Amino acid sequence: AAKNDASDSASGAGGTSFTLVTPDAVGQNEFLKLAVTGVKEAAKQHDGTQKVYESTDTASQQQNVQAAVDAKPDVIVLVGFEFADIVAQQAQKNPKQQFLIVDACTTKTFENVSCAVFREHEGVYLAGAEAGLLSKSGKVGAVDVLDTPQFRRYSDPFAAGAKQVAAKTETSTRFVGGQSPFDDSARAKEQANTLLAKGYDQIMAAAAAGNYGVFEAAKAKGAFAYGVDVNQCPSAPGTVVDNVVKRTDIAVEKGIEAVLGGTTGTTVSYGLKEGGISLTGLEAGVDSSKCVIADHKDVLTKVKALRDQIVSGELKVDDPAAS
Amino acid sequence: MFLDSDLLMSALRALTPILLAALGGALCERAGVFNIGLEGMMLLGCFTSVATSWFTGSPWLGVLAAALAAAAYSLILAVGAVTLRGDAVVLGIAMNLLAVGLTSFLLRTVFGVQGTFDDPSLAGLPLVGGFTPLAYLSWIAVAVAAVLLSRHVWGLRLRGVGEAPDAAATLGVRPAAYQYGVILLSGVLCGLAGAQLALGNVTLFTENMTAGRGWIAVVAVMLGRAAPLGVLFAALLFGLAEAAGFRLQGLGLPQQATDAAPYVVTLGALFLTTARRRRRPSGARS
Amino acid sequence: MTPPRAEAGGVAVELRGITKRFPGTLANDAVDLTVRHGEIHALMGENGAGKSTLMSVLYGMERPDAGTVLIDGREVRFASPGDAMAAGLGMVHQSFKLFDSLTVAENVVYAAEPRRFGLVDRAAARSRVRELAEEHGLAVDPDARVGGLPVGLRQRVEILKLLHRGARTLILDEPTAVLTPAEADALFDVLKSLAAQGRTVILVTHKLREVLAGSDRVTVLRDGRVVARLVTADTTADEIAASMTGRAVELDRVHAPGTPGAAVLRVTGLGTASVHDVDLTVHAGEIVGIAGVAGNGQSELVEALAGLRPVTAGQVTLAGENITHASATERRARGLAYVPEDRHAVGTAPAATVADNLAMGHHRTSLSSRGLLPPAAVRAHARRLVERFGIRAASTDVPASALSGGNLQKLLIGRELAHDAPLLLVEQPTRGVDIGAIQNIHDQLIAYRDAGHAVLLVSAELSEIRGLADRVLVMYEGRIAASYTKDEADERTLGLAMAGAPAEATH
Amino acid sequence: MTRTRISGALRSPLTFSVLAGLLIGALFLLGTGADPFTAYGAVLTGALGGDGIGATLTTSTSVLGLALALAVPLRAGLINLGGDGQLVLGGITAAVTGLYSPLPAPLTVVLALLAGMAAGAGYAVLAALCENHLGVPLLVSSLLLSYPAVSLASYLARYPLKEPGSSLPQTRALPEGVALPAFGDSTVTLGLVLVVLAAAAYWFTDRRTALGYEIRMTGLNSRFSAYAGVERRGLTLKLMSVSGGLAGLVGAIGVLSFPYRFVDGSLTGPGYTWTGLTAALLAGAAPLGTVVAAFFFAVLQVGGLAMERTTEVPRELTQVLQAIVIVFLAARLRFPSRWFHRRSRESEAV
Ligand SMILES: Nc1ncnc2c1ncn2[C@@H]1O[C@H](COP(=O)(O)OP(=O)(O)OP(=O)(O)O)[C@@H](O)[C@H]1O
Ligand SMILES: Nc1ncnc2c1ncn2[C@@H]1O[C@H](COP(=O)(O)OP(=O)(O)OP(=O)(O)O)[C@@H](O)[C@H]1O
Ligand SMILES: [Mg+2]
Ligand SMILES: [Mg+2]
Repeated sequence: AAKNDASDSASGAGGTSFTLVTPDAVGQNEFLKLAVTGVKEAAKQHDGTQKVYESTDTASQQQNVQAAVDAKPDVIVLVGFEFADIVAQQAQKNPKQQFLIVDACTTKTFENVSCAVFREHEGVYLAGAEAGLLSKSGKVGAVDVLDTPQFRRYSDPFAAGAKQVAAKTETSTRFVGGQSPFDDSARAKEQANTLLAKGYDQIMAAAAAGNYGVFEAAKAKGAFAYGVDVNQCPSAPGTVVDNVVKRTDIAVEKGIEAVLGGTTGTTVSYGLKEGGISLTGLEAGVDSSKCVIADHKDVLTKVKALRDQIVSGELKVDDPAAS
Repeated sequence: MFLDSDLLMSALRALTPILLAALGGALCERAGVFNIGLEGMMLLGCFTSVATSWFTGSPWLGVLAAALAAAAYSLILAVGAVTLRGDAVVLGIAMNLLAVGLTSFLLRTVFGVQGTFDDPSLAGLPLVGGFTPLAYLSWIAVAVAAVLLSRHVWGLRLRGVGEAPDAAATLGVRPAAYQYGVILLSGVLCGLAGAQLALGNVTLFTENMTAGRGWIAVVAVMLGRAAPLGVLFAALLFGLAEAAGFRLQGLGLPQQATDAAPYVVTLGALFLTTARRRRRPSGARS
Repeated sequence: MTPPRAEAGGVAVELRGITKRFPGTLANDAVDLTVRHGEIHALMGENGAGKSTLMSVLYGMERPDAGTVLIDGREVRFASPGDAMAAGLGMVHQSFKLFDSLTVAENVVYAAEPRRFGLVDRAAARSRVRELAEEHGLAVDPDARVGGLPVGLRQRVEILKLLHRGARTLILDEPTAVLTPAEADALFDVLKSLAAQGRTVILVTHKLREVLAGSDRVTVLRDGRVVARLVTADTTADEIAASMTGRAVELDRVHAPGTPGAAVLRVTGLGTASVHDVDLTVHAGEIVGIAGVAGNGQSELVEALAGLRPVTAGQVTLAGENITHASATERRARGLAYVPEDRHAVGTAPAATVADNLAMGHHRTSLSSRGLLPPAAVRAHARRLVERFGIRAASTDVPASALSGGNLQKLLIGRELAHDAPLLLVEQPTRGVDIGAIQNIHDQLIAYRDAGHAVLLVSAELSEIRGLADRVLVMYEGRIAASYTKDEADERTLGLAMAGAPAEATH
Repeated sequence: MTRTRISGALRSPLTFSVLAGLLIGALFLLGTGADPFTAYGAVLTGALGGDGIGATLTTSTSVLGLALALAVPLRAGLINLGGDGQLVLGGITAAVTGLYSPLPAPLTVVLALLAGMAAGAGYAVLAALCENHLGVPLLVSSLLLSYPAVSLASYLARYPLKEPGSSLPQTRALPEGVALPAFGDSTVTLGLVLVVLAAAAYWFTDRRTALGYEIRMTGLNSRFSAYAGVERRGLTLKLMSVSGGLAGLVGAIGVLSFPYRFVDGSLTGPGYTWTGLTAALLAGAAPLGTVVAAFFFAVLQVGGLAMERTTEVPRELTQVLQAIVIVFLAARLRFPSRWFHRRSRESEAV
């Protein structure tokens, strides 16, 4: 549904306005929920109004962006790599309209398109290191939605991180696939089960709605899982070790701020260093997070050291989506 | 290492919801009603079971509610196709469409969330020997349905109704009553299938979580020639192919290939089973 | 519940003032009918006279708009056939109401099953069938699938069904339409023995011969009204026919023989499913009749000739050209027209309009040019044929399902004759059609022959074969068992040959 | 005759169903505290207003294209459930052609359209062959074949044809100029004209040609048309190739329109195949009815999204509305059914 913030729109009649277009229904998608939080926060800070247009498929993405352009807000925020082509087209047609893309960028640079991208692989690498340290069987795996470069960012660095701390670790990745890969938690659970059956005891879950299925599978076998985007530990306390947190809200807020401040056409990359990517375990409040990692301070110490190496540039994590 | 007990367990888990739905479809088929609304009824069962289990704390009430809700939903097909003589295929497709919209709508209004409803305190079905009681029920249902159809008075009359409703009517059997009966029964079975999926296979509700399983059930009905045992084997074949596909992914086969595997295997099985019929001279005018 | 068995001669069934209206038709108009215990009562009338409707009312399938039904003197109101059965009525419908995939025993006991613990007691069902079959001379294998049985046996199953339910009054709607004379005679033997046991039989039929030979009394309907009540022993075929049609009818007309010309169809050594080594020739200006008990390969032979069934052996030539493996379309293009046996399932599309039904087969030839089929041409063609063949239809735009059986048959035959094809294959042209329509159809076929066309006629109706055919072939077990000239082909000879025992020498 | 049928169809069951659907939808809206008039107004202005008509026509291109694709065999009683596979193969083939054709851009566009149609047609024919020669019912063979095709296209887009560096499973963009011309600034392309031409051709064939007559008669009674010499297997092949060709055309149009590449899942995501099939089923595959139903569904889809943007009402409502209209229509609409031999026989043997 369109989320008009009535109180804000009343006060900010002549104020700034922002429109957020999502590639999928927001629903329980933590990543998109954070983007909504970000744009709302920005509206509050700039005494403006905001709208959220939710899409479900390429056709509705195009229609929503068109509708946003027609409404001429100050900034149109788009989250997701799905929008790269559409924004390139619209930015050219509407040079006065400011766009902010989060999580992707157009191939060509435009004066009116700003980008914010994440280096998820850095966080996933750290989660992999935790897994490598915690694994009893020496086998860590991942369940991704689909075999795409974007999702491989959640599996390949996981394996690399584990191998970094325990060189002999065996790694493996499964993809949910099927007719409805983003929603099919039963399938995600079966995929996790095939890993668990082989003795894998640490599983990175990047299966969208299927994550819950992965957690269930891990819980039933007494194994451990890793969540994404936000703290997913409360959905399976004792099973979820840690989460690769992606601060979309920060990227949206800061991006809008920059555009309004006149800095446009730039690309900002968020990683461990910028605080755009992190682990729940590395943040304040870890003790009340219900995450397993809270009980493994020794592991966290080693992971923090790794993080510092990455932040300082001493250690470089390969990005599967960059090849 | 490939054909181990885990593979079988995995196949049997994938099998249960499909089998329950397909049994319902098979009974309808035997009564001359082509039911392709299995997917929608199953999805409604998923939602109802989760909602009921959440609010009552009892997965069993969830199962019961799912069966009742899906049966009530199946009345659309019964009234539309049997009483009003509408087209069953169109109605079935509409029911599938309606269920997706309706459950998403209810998810928003009842739980105030979109996409997925999941909570650690949502009570799922217990496991007995690795399977939910519904899984055992589905196997019993196959046996019961087989006996009912082949030996029971009800089954004989049902088969007659499916083959020649006017002939049954002249003998005082009301085809509509039997057709209503099996459609409602298929609703109950699909409701159970949905409960199994949402409270057994996993413990949560996701929009469109049936993800095509109802269609596979329709295919299983055809492949199994609407006979309970045939349907069992068809669903098992599909479950095995899917579970094996998961394994093959582990061996490095691309995900797209393993996605396609169960359908290709099913099609192959159809070729083989129809090959026998093809060789028989055609029954000419009938 | 069971009413006391009334003494013979008492009234078993009485209908008083039955009126039944369908939209646009008064199917039954204050019909009175009295049927006594132990009699065989014939109900006659032309197509659409209201016979089936009256029986539907009696059997609880239709509610009358007015009138009452009395069984054994008591007024009854049947809401369904189930009620009628409970009152001791049983009906064999014109199109059999059987379950092809079930066995004979299952069909017989359906909805009145012997049970053990809720399960069907198959052994009891089987022995019940044997018992009944024995008692009434209706031998049939209880374990056979009904779908594989010839019509004669299927009819036995229908009768067994009624007897199993203890029916005391049996209604049969055109039971002999698909039977050979021998089978029909056997049926009448059964009916007579049933009547002798005190059961009552109501027989709906068009066939005068049977009525005269087998019934006790006759009621004749015309346009929904009773026009005659006759005692069989005191009446004649001419009298019945006249009251049915409302005019004098010339029965058993003898047609002048044809004058055969060149061979049009030549078949040598033909084989196809259940047909073996058939040789036959049909000449221009000649009607060749094929007689045989249903299920002896006649249908398969004709289908193979029409191109609807692959030929596995032998050769077929049409006007000198080899068409053994030609498609149905090619055959039609070379001059073949075909009237199939089943007018509802094969010969027409009942849901399509009369005009569309009449266009079939002409749509690629006379009605279209370069693939275009102008709707105006289709309609004009339909109007021409409706006129020429006297098809009674409200308009050419009504669905064919709205036509009566006789008119649908006229539509079918008219459409095929209009091809003016050198060869016409025609199966059961007058099945279920009334006397008036029969004469019309027979005249059309003779005229077609006399115009120099070749006709291959398959019919279960021996009088039809004998009346029309210039030569008669008899098929038995997929082979041509005998061949006769018009003069040699008397009923007895043909009957023997059809039973597999050709009497005199053949050629 | 045509005219009376259209007006008849428009008058009774359709109007009734739409009104009933709107009424039930209004109850839903009231239940969630929304004003039905505002919501329905938003659907209409969103779909048919100046801002929305472009999107509606673009959506109509796909919905109508697939509705026609599925109506053509349906007219003869054949159900093609493999629209997704044929659509996607058409799209990926057009993408390959567009990427690798050495011809000048305009010719490449034509070639890509033809190649897309050929791919869709070829794949649909495969399903027809399964029915004709292997005895697998078309309904099942087309459905089952669809999945591997989607997987294959997905594989091609992700590996051999993938755009380097992209996070999306998509092929490289087609070369400059390899695109269907659009009308002005809008997203409506020449594809709409192609699809409308196809609809006109279908109408003409159905009403005015011997082939169309044969197709209709086969749909009403296949044994009747077979008896009169219509060769069923040949007809199945012909109709399925046209059907698959049209689905492939829609796929090719999709790829040759913005964003000028094959994006995995984007052709099947919006569910055009189901919408199209439903439109065709509702209209009994009659040409004009199919066009009207397809446009109606496109309006609902686009308008529903607009309604969600401008009001608080969730878009699922239009989905529910659509389904309710179909349920009502289906319950009152008889359709020549051939997919179950037993059923058709029983209804023919009146
Ligand atoms: N269900 C119906 N709806 C409308 N008209 C009907 C219906 N059934 C029969 N009729 C009409 O009622 C009249 C009487 O039909 P009926 O079936 O009783 O004739 P019949 O004597 O059995 O004819 P036939 O010898 O062809 O079997 C006919 O004009 C027929 O068209
Ligand atoms: N719904 C109907 N509307 C109009 N006429 C009908 C209807 N149902 C049946 N009839 C007509 O009633 C008459 C009697 O029907 P019946 O079942 O006896 O078939 P019939 O004419 O004997 O044909 P056949 O011998 O080929 O079965 C037929 O002329 C049939 O066309
Ligand atoms: Mg009759
Ligand atoms: Mg009759």
